[in-house]
Amino acid sequence: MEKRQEQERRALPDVYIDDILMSLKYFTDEQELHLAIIDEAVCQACENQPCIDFCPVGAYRPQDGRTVQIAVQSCIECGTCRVLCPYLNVSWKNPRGGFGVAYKFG
Amino acid sequence: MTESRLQYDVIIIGAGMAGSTAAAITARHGLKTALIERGQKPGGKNYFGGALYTHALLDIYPDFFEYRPPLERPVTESGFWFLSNDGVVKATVQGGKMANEPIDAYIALRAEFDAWWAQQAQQEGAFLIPKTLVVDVIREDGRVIGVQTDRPQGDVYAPVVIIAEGVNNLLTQKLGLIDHDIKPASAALAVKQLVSIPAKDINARLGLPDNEHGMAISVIGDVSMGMPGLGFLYTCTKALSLGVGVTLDALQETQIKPYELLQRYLEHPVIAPIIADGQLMEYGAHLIPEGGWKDMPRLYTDGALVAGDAASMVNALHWEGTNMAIVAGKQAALTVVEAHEKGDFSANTLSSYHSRLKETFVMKDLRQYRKMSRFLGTHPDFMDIYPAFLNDAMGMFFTGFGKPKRRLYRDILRSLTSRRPIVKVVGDLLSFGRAVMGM
Amino acid sequence: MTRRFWVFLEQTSGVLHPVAGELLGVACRLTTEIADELEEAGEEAIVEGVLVGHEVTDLAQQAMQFGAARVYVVDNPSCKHYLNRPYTEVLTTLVRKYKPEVFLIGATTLGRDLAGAVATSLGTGLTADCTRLEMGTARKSPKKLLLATRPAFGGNVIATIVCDDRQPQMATVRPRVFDMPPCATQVSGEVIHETVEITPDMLAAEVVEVIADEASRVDIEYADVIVSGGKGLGNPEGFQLIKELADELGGVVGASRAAVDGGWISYPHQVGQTGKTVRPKLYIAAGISGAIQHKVGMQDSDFILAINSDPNAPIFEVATVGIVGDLYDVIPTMIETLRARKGAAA
Amino acid sequence: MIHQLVSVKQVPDTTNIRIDPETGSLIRKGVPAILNPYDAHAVAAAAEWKQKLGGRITIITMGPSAAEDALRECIEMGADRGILISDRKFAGSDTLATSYVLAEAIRAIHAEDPLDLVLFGKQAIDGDTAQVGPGAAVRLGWPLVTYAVKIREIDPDTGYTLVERRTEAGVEVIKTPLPSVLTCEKEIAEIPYASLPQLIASLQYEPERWTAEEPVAYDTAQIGLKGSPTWVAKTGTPEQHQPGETIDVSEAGVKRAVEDVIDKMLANNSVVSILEG
Repeated sequence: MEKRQEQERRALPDVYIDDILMSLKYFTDEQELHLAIIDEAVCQACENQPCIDFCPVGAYRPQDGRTVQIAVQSCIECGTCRVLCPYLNVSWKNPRGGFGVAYKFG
Repeated sequence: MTESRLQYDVIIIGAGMAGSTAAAITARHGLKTALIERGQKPGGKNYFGGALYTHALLDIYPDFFEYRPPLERPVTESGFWFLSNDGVVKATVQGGKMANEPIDAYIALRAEFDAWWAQQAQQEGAFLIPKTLVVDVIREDGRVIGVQTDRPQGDVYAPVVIIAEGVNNLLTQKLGLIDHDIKPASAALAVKQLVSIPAKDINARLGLPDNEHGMAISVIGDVSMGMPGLGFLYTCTKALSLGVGVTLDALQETQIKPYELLQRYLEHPVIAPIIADGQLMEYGAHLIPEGGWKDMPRLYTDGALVAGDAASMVNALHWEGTNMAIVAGKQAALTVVEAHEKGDFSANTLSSYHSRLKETFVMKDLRQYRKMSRFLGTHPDFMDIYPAFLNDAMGMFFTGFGKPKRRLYRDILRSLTSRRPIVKVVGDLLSFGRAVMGM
Repeated sequence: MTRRFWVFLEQTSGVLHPVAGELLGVACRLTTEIADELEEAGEEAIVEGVLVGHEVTDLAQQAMQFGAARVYVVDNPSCKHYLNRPYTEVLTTLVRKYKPEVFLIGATTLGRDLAGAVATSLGTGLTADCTRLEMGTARKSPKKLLLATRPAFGGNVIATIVCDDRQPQMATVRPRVFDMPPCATQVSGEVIHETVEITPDMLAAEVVEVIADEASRVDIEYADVIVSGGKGLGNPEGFQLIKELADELGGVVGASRAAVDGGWISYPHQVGQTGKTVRPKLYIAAGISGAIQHKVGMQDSDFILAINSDPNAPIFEVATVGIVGDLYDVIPTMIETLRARKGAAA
Repeated sequence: MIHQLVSVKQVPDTTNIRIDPETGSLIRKGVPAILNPYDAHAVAAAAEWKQKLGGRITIITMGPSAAEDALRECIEMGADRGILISDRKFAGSDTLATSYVLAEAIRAIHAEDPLDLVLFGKQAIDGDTAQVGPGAAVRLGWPLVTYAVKIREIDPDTGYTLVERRTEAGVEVIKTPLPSVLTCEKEIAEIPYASLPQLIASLQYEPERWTAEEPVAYDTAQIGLKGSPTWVAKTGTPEQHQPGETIDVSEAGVKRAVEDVIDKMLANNSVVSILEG
């Protein structure tokens, strides 16, 4: 995409996503994780690690340099990571029935 | 195990707009209906702008408004706000056709509305099974004869299954109705904050006379930072829904964090005062299938039908999806009823779902707008240059006092051509027109 | 007539729980709030303590130092270790005999176990976990009543509760909610020994074993320095950094409910409405947004430092000083700086 | 075979409760009613022991009609019978009156089908009082074990149970005769994931309804407002503190911000007393 510089764009603000996530209700499944990285080595070799940016709840977090970790308990099951991971390295399924995000308003 | 197996006339997967509508209709026709929902309650997994369209609701329940549905405000003002980086040009409509009763659209919150919508299906006789995830279909001789859930002893049987599983259509894919997962170019990620603001402040800030008036606004320009996408603003009774949707491929490319994009929108000098002192009630995000026509799966197979987001039934330009889901849910249900009458659930019989849909606006619109998402993907400037120009132009026009008007017009034109050569402008307009008309 | 204000003197293994001192201080203040009524009616008010256990009479002296004018002691081998039924029996019997007007009990594990049982036995009202106590008028009561204020609904609401037609008016108060009163050196007071019969059927439940448990031993209520972490740590490992800072400051580790609910750290570390109330001299909140339910548990600390990358986080509303920034930058720098300064001083 | 009873409460989910800035009252919208989480774990514990020893689980709850959902959730976890004790006459009951209502119901159930164990959650998340369980135990005259974290053993033959409870000092192991009353922490048991037939049975379950007259004839002087010695004199929102100053790292730099803050801390008498003392 061609970037235009002539008009100064407002910068992106820093957002502390964890505080925003306090507004959400989750039923956390203590026994089963519905989301996982298939092969950690693939993430370590991934150049841009776009998941750290595109995940709308910031569930993908850099860990010790190049490792990526998933904070599964904050996942809202949108599916973006499954679609956008450049190496399709995410094992994605829905949480077990009743678990996961429970929107109060929607 | 000698326990009798769980047998229904029809299983519907997902208690969203399409699923609960289908369940209401099949149950109304006397079919033993199981409506399976993975959330704690229907609506618990759903997140949208947004507005519901009266025509579709009334089609299912002609006396809909008498049931006291949990709706927020009616949409009495609608249109576009074109944001530059520090200003706005508004083009909205109110009064006139917008004021005709019944009002065409109502703002709603899905957690509450979907729960209520599913309750109506239960009243019709459908059996709602919440907190249960369907993980696969059960097949016999290639025909779908039931579903497998994630619970122990979790198989449920029916000669026909309506899949209304939503945008992440994993079952639809498993069934082979579509041969690929969602593509980055044909889905948008929408993020939204619901911000609580006293009703009187909403009315004062947005110029609404009372709580019985509301706005549905598409926001174009600065909000998407040049990505193909839109912002939105909807007025609930005591809260505002503000969000941004951008296509996944753009998101991937720009490496912008969606929640930062949203926050930037909320901090826009035009938006910030509207939500001043508001309290965050809920944040959320959802994918919107925007592939439309070209990403539509096959809609039926032996013993199964697909409806709603799972079948990519969304018109991205007009923010339509819930109404398409309702119409499709109804048509799928009528197809199932017909199949039961015939006692035949083969793809051949179920194909009438497709022909029924073709008679509705759903297929007509999806076909007409089939080129729209491609257009926006290939014309990112549309979201950026024109809104900025519009702000510039209007700004110059209304501050150009004491300036020779000929120079003013020349400046305005220059403001456009400096952004984009005039030939390209004409080209943009033409291809936009073609995309809308479906040519 | 004498209006009696009672405090339950909780002790374990012959050690008086500090909350007993705090409540004696409160009871003394409450009696001063009815001074006008007393004068008018020619009555007196007296603060008294109730001590139950075995070979604990010595503790009565301590209670007097904190303001008890009289201490009732029930010394019985059956009461050596706390058990609900014998203790309930003892307190119920004494209350019936002396008819106190107000009865305060610490909202410790023991106190909460006991208070509900005693109040029910007596058929009187009990307000749990009060954060404010005062004597005042309510409804048509001719006399001032105990106005017991407590948070409800996760701290979002505070409610003032009264009990007007039954006595005693009972309340439990969590440790550290009130200040410890000054400790007098010269005291005069009276010890009254009481006997209450404990029958074998009251001892049907027995403690057969006590397992000292690391998780239970976290004593954050009386710590001078607490460094707490919340969801903003991003992961459970973040608590190692919190621990490092706490160690540097000679403090202990606390946590927000979100971090505890997430399973990142055990419940005894939890500060807030459903955890512990703390009033350390220094409280550092790192990566804690500051939900009301957390703030009610720590807002009375002497000095609160909040570290959070969101400038709008509600925790800043109660902070003495706030740092807006990434805690993973701030805390290591802080540890380093503290060490450097210590080195320079040495 | 044992007969266990769990007393549960339906509560607003307080984790996300908010106050209407205009009226100062609780906003109920978007605040779902849930089974009190501690009670849910108590039911789960009962279900575990029913699996081990066989028998029945009876659930009671006092509340409005909507509390039927809480009972269904208990049936889903493995309970056999759910009783909703509901009557306008109970409105306004405080913890004393509530413990009376529940204890009398438990007594009636016990008379018909003797109980071995009665479980409560340690407290309800809306009121956090932790008084009803102990109150009911006193009224029944049965031994009470609060803050139970584990049921080690239930022996219907000898008539005893071994229960671990958490205190500030550690874990106490209590041996107590049956029937006893336990109030439970969440650790007492994991919530089970019901089978589909069990879930469906719970969805179709119609709880029994008891009133203030039937089958237990309650003494009207002991229920509702009349039977409640405590009443709420006033409610309000917590006071706002005066916010202190904030230093922004992005402006001051980490080093400066930290130095500044440490200086401020050391300027504070009570902090300096511990840091240097």
